Amino acid sequence: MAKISLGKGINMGLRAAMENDPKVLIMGEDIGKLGGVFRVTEGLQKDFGEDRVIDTPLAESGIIGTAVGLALRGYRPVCEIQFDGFVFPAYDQIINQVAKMHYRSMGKLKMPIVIRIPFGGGIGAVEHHSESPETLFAHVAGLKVVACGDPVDAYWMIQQAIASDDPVVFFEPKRRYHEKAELDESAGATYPLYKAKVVREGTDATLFCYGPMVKTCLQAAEAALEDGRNLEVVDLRTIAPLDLATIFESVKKTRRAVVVHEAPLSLGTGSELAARVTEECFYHLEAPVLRVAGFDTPYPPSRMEEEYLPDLDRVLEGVDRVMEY
Amino acid sequence: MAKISLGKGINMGLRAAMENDPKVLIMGEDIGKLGGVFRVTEGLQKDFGEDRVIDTPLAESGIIGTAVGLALRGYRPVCEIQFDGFVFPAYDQIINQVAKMHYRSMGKLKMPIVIRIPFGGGIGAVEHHSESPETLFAHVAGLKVVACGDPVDAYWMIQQAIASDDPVVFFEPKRRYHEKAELDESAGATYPLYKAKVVREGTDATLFCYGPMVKTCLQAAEAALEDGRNLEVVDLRTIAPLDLATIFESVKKTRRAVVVHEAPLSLGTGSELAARVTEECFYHLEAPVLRVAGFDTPYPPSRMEEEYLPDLDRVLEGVDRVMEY
Amino acid sequence: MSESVPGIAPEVFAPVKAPVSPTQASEEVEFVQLLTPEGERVEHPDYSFDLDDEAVKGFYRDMTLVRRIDTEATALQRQGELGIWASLLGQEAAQIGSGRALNKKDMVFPTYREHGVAWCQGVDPLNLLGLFRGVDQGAWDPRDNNFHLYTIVIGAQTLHATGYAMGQQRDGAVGGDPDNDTDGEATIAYFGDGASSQGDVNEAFIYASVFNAPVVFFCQNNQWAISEPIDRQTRIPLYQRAAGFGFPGVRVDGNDVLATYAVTQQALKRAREGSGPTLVEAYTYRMGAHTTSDDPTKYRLSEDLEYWKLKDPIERVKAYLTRSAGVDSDFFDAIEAEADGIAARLREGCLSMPDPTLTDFFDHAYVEQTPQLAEQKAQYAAYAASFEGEN
Amino acid sequence: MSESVPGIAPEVFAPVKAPVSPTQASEEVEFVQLLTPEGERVEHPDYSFDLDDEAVKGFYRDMTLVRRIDTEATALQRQGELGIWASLLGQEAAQIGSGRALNKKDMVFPTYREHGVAWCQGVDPLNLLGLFRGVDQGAWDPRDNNFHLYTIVIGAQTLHATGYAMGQQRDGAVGGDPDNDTDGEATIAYFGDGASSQGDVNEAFIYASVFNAPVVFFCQNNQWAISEPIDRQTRIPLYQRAAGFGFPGVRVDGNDVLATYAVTQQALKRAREGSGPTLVEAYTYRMGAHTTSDDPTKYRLSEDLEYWKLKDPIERVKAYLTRSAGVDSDFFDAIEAEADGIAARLREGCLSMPDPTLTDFFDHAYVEQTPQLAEQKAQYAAYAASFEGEN
Ligand SMILES: Cc1ncc(C[n+]2csc(CCOP(=O)(O)OP(=O)(O)O)c2C)c(N)n1
Ligand SMILES: Cc1ncc(C[n+]2csc(CCOP(=O)(O)OP(=O)(O)O)c2C)c(N)n1
Ligand SMILES: [Mg+2]
Ligand SMILES: [Mg+2]
Repeated sequence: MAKISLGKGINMGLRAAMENDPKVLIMGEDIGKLGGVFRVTEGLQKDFGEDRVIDTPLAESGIIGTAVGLALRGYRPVCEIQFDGFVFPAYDQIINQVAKMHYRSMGKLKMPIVIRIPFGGGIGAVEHHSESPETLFAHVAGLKVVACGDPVDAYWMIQQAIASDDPVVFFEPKRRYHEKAELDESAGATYPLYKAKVVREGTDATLFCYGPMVKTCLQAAEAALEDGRNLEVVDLRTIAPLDLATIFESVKKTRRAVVVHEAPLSLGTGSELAARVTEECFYHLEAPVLRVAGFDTPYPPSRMEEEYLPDLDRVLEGVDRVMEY
Repeated sequence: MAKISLGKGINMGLRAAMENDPKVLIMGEDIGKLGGVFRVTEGLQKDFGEDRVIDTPLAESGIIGTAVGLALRGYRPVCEIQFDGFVFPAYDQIINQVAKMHYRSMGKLKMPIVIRIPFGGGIGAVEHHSESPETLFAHVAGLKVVACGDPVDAYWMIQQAIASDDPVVFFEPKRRYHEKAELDESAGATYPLYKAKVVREGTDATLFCYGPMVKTCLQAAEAALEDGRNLEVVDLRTIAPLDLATIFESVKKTRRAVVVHEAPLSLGTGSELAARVTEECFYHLEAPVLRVAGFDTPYPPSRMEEEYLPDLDRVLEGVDRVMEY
Repeated sequence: MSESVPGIAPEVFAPVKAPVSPTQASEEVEFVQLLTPEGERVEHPDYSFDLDDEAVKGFYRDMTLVRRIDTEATALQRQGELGIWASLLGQEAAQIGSGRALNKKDMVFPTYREHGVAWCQGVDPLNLLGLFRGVDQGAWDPRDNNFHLYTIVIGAQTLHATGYAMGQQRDGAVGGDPDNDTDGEATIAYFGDGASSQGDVNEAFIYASVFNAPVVFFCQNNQWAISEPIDRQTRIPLYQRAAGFGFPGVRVDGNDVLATYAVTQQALKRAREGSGPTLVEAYTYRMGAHTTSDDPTKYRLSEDLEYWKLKDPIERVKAYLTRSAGVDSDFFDAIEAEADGIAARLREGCLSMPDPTLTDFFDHAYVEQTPQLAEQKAQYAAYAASFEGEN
Repeated sequence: MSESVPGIAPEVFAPVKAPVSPTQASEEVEFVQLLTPEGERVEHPDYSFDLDDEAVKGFYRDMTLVRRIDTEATALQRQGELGIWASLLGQEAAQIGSGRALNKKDMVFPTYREHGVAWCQGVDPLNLLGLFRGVDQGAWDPRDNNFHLYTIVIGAQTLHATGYAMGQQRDGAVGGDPDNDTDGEATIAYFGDGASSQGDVNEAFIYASVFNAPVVFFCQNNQWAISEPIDRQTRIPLYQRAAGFGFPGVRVDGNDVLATYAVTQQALKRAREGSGPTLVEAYTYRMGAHTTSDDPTKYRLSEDLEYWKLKDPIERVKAYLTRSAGVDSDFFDAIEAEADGIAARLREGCLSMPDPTLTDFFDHAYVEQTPQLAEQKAQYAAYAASFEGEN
């Protein structure tokens, strides 16, 4: 069993998918010789050639728009968007074409497209490089939206996303690309793609999180032990659809919930989760579902990002509030 | 006092704004001789000339991108997007440029741009012509998002939006363009833009709505009287920011709330409103905030839109659920 | 197609000028014409029409039938049976000429107006009505006829076409195999003059050029994008746009079915052989309203229409067939009768289209239904059922 | 600028070929050059350099100082003082030549690499560091120096520039007033070769052309978009793109400050006079990495770099000044000393930049703060205060 980084997990997952299915293509800016700005596609063009690992012109609408055509021709394109802030030129193609094709064709046409987006902050980057735009996809019917939080999930989830016949927006927590974990490739993908995972069992309250915040929440849960609090941590993994069964089960057990994400508070994942949980678990809740999230401003210059991003302290402060409500 | 339609209200509001401030420009597709596909800009090019009422090339990113430049030059562009589904080619310019300019310049640059979007369904149109994309703007820090629900608001709100130094996404309920009401132009804009309005006082539950659903909810409230229910109806008017003060006040009074919108349920305006209300009014609520919304599918072909859209019956069914919870 | 500078469009067309309406300001530009408005055959140095009069008769039939289909659909809209209709009136030659140049394996990406191309591809005209009636968003299976769904978002389909063509390349389907008498495959993207301003269309030009994709960009310049005249989109002839992207552009008389056929055929051949994209600008005129919702009297003068009536794409073929090919009235009468039959069938089919059921549509959003949506469907079905028997 | 066909770019450049790196496949294309890599003045039929040697000395000083600023910033990044830096190394002539052609009232829309143009506009170099250090997103007021904030989203600023130019038109600021000796105003948009593929840039071409906006599109073709060579963006020379949109395009030796000045000046003049847009392609080379985060050894060969070193934009001016203008070492020494001073000031200023406070930034999201955000600010301030004195 090898210890691999999250970035390497994606890389190996892409490789496996390409080996298993000659229809899998990857496309994006700088993904060839350079191996992508995060080196996630390193070595793939060398091994699979320029026709399957396509360095595209610098035009994101073109990436997704041609991917639609390739998908209609029977290919399974995996599109890399270089940074979260640069997906918007492609937004029309994603919202109006990719998301709607299956519906408007009444099921005749499939869009097995994966849109990989390194997302979130914490890497000291300049503007547009630290966004968390998941709501802008999760609200859109026809898309599925997932985020991986650790290297093992990264490896399996990317393969499952590629195998999915629905279009998947695949968020990768860029500041966790170098986090490492043991991967047992022979294990097979036993955990379903569209299912949340209890990554830490607890009794007093549940922290819901995904992507980069999984590590933060696990750390917060450890720290909370000092205050005598035993927190459950649920890695949502799938943002659209939310895995409500797992979510409700946890809340019914702990009766208190805090949702944690980097994305701005208003209309973030936490708002839908809070609304659903309240509807379903109204009489189980000891306190309203609270949210620890990015503020409702644009992402700040990086010298302030540590303050902007939910960290262990802010998560614990949220826990305090939900416990003392 | 004249009776005017909602469309005419916008038209007169635009005219008034252009008369009051020579820096106000309007731009968009077919807004000149044709007066826009909904005739909302009728007569304006004739009176203000082609330099102030600009028929643009058929390119929405270009409309908003050049509006940014015009705003930087001191103009106040009002951009018409022909239909809700066609705003997405301009999404990058809206999200990354319009929304962020004030923040990234640390307050030095203003973007007094209004983006007018006829939104919602119910007019029997083909695909992409009946969308309710308000979440996709309301989640974005830096934008303000409002919707008018009646002709009088239309007239005043468009002028207030143009006068606002923040960028405003201005949603117009296209299926209400022909609704009429008395307008007293001499009254002045007494009601603030970013404030919700109790359009019907009630005691048993509150219906929160905006745009096209205001009329529907008022009708539902009338009908509910038959069941002995006295519903309050709040026209949100501002979706971002939500006017929480008015919202909380109403919920604390009625203790039950239903949010109604055409936009898909998940991550719709209702989810944020529900999350906020639950956080603030937890001990006041007799039932969770319920939502009556569009379904989480793309908008259907128009022969099914009556079933897809929340109507009087679906609103009343939501009221039943919230009362009987 | 002869090229003076590699990758730059030829400027060597016959000296036939594209017509300019009395009220239009733009300059006259040459275009490829093989049949004059009066129905006379003319020759062109670079393009020739290599089919016989039987084929011309076929084109006549095609154009007449699609015009009748179009007229019937407009009537159905007037009577409230369709919500809206986008008429192809005046663009029959552009669509039939290009549509008939397609091979069986070529793929088409249309806008919402390509009823004539749909006809060429064998799409049942009745299927075209669903979108406009509001019962579906295109009921045909694009794979059955190599004719994609109508795309309404202006220009988006040009990228789809380019991607599809890149798929043809990757499948090894480009470049003929002379031993097996195969031609290779190509893709054709239809779009309008207005669409040429969209970023997507220009990105499609770039992708197609950079990847040398086998795609023909077929622009029907019908002079209008709703109310906006062509000078809102460009200040030079549109076909010249291609040169700046490194592939040839050519303007053809879009009301001349022979020329449109010849020019499109050559462009498709180039694509199938692996020589990359071509932009064809079919210079034509939108004789009707933009759609049945539009009122063109607000923005254009009737004298333009009168002027363009003289260039009618069907009349000139009829004149040619009558005068030069000895075709007699039996032929024309038979086609009229055929058109009557098709129109009647269309009307009947439209009126008897079953109304769709929203419950079914819950299953179309995803291949793998989500639990939430399954629940919404169930709740909605129960809710809808509660009204049953009510009236 | 002479034009053979109205609206079509002239093809009448002097027969000087743009250099092609040993490993590049693209064909040689002519460009405008007035000073050879060896420092010899040459003439061009359409463009002439009308300033004296004092001006050339000024250009030399500008280029040397901005190169030093750039080197210092790179060093600051290496030492962890900046998060990232985008070097202009190799592009000094393109930026100074074009920047010095600007009039006081002209407006600039830069990318993230236009440090040389910022210098020409009088932006304090220290202010350029904030974005890269992560303390702000551009601290200068664009109105003070007619130099907009750096734009990172590729191509977006070309539309802003076009809109701004449309504003200049509407203000009546276009078209000189000879009586008052005014020149009119123009706008210049900088962008890269990679950016040319974005829909936005092509839409900007369309808007500028259709509205005849006084904007110069200044493309620094430095041959690379991060790791992607120019052939990923176009298969013909980029300047030819303009012709398809109906305005002139010209390729200039971007390592020749005199030619860049002359060509940009003429393009700006055209714009100011009301003759509309021009595309200037400054053919140059990105001598450094894309940014300090990049590793170009992964995708390009060192021999390319060696080849381009011989075309250095500063060396050739030095050679000219020394050999042909009789400038002696005192001049060069003085500039070195000046550069030392600027670099020292930059370093010191960078190290002493105050760290920003998040609390302040809550107020920047809106002109009129929202109640929610005011509350978030207050809560955050209280929360932050609770940690004070903790360590
Ligand atoms: C992105 C987008 N913007 C606006 C519209 C609304 N719209 C529909 S058709 C049309 C004009 C299209 O003109 P053109 O491309 O010339 O095609 P034509 O209708 O003339 O065939 C417009 C503006 C749209 N469908 N998509
Ligand atoms: C819309 C968008 N997509 C991707 C990026 C990431 N990116 C930053 S610079 C760059 C390459 C730009 O190349 P070019 O336009 O040639 O400018 P240069 O950096 O060479 O000056 C890329 C892909 C971006 N900033 N914006
Ligand atoms: Mg048209
Ligand atoms: Mg470059």
